[in-house]
Amino acid sequence: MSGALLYALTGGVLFAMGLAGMILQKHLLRRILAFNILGSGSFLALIGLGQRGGPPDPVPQAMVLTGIVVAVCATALALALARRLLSLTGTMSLPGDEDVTD
Amino acid sequence: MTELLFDALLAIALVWTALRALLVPELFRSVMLFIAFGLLLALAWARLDAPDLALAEAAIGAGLTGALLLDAVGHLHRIEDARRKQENPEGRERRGEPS
Amino acid sequence: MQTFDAMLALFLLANLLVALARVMRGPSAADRMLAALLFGTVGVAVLLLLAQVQALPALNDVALVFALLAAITGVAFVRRAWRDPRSGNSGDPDDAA
Amino acid sequence: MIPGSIKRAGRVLALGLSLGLALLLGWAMFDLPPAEIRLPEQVAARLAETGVSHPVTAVLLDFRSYDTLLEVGVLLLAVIGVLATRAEVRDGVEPAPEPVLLALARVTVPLMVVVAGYLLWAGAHRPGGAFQAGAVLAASGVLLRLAGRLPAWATPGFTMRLGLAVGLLIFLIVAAGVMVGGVTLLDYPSDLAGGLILLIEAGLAVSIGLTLAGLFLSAPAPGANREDAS
Amino acid sequence: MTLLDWISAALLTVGAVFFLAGTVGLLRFPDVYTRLHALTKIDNLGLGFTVLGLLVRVESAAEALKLVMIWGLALAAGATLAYLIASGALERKLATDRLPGAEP
Repeated sequence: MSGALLYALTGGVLFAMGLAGMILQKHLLRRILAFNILGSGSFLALIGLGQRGGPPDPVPQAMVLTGIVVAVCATALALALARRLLSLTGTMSLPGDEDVTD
Repeated sequence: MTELLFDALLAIALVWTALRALLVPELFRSVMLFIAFGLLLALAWARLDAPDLALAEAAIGAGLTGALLLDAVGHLHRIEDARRKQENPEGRERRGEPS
Repeated sequence: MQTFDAMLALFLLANLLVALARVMRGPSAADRMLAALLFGTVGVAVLLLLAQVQALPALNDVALVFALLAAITGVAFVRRAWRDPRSGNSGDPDDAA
Repeated sequence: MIPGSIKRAGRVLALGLSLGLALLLGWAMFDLPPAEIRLPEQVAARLAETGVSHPVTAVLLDFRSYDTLLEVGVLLLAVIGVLATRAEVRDGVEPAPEPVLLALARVTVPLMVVVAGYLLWAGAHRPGGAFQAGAVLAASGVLLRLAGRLPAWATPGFTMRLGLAVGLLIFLIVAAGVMVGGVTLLDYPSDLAGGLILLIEAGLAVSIGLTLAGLFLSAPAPGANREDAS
Repeated sequence: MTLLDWISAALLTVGAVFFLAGTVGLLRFPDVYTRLHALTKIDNLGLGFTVLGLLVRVESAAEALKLVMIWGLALAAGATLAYLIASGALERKLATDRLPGAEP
């Protein structure tokens, strides 16, 4: 098994973990963390699969580079929205889940 | 051989930090573990011959995501503290609450 | 020489992972932060060694960016996220040493 | 209200499905045949037409420049969203910065700008480029903010708005310009490609830096925070 | 292996030993203040030896400058953070009972 495939498999595991976290966590900040882990997992899978036994592939690298920057913007926007929700409703969870702040 | 061992250790560490970041009870610890996860991910990009990604991950993980998340955690802490003070003006201590 | 560098990099990575125990154990928020800062210094060394192992000089640039921005997380912690026990509840397990 | 037992069953189901997904992904990756199209070779074959010698930059700003154009739009939307959702608060006063912190900022911020410039220049022929340069620039903004040297961004002024948009504007002007010249959208003429890419990258680095910094700067300082009283 | 290779290997090994000492310190020292020493002094020394070990091998002046700059920046970051965290911990009265001069 080559190193690249190992990272791709890790990416798959991280993706599934992030997905489970996004479904199961109540706290919005934790959901944002789970979303980031999910994203990192898919990036790892893309790059790892592109690198199997060959020269480094620039196309997935460019795609993931844009992905990383978009992910940080999405994180910041999500944090701003969560903060707004907190100041309006006093809770850090979505309607339907039990209230949490900290 | 050594390099494969390095990859395996790094992969285990990535999964472990991510898992703990999702599972630990305290928010602050989970953010700390996530920051560690980001730095390990930069090492993974380096191993995957993708220095462009390692650069971006290092700059964004160390310079931005960490600051954003820590700021959000601090904001939550301050609100929590203000609320406790309101409920509990004499400042009686409540020990052992998870944060 | 490359095998030697790779072994050193592996050793330093193992060091990093052992330091993760401090993130888990705490006890105070500052202790957890210290372990995360360790990732900065040791990470730089690992990147410098990987640049030699993989013959990829661009990784030196990554190490430079790492070192340049290493302080920001710590400063953000001190200035924004470090709970002051005087303003809140002093019984918080995160801040009790 | 949903009863607890159903909730618990739902959680177990979600966990089980995620585990199944992980296994499925792993199995698919193990069995994946090697790709029939060799992208690295195709990129290498046409690298000379782009005017840059680093393949990742070539893909980002020439072969797939359409994606990058849209991505800059997404970044702009994100920062607009962040600015729009922030509550009506006065900026709090950052606690007075320690002199040591100011000294650190004084040493590292100029270096960050230099390193950003270096990464921007390096992008044409080795790893680096507008995204990395922008991220380093943004980090310098974050450090200055933490040292109490930058105000929060309640409403960015005209210069700031121009700075945020300049990357997208230059990109669009170049895109429209080459269309007027008779080629399809973003298909630069080969002899100009290198210069155009550098121009776009410089604009992008400024915009990305301001955008990413703005994401942090739009959060009010902890000091006198009216939001906190809710 | 040439003489330079040996020197480089020796310096890198010394650096790794310092890193090990720093990690052990971070795990074994009793409070924040002592752990700060492990992190910001010993580890920066380890990085210094690593940089020295690699400096022996560099081929261009620009690379050498980059390496030295990396160490300088790590030192500046370490010094600043050591001060900020130590003074913050004192302000928050973290484990001050073990400091010299404290009431028993």
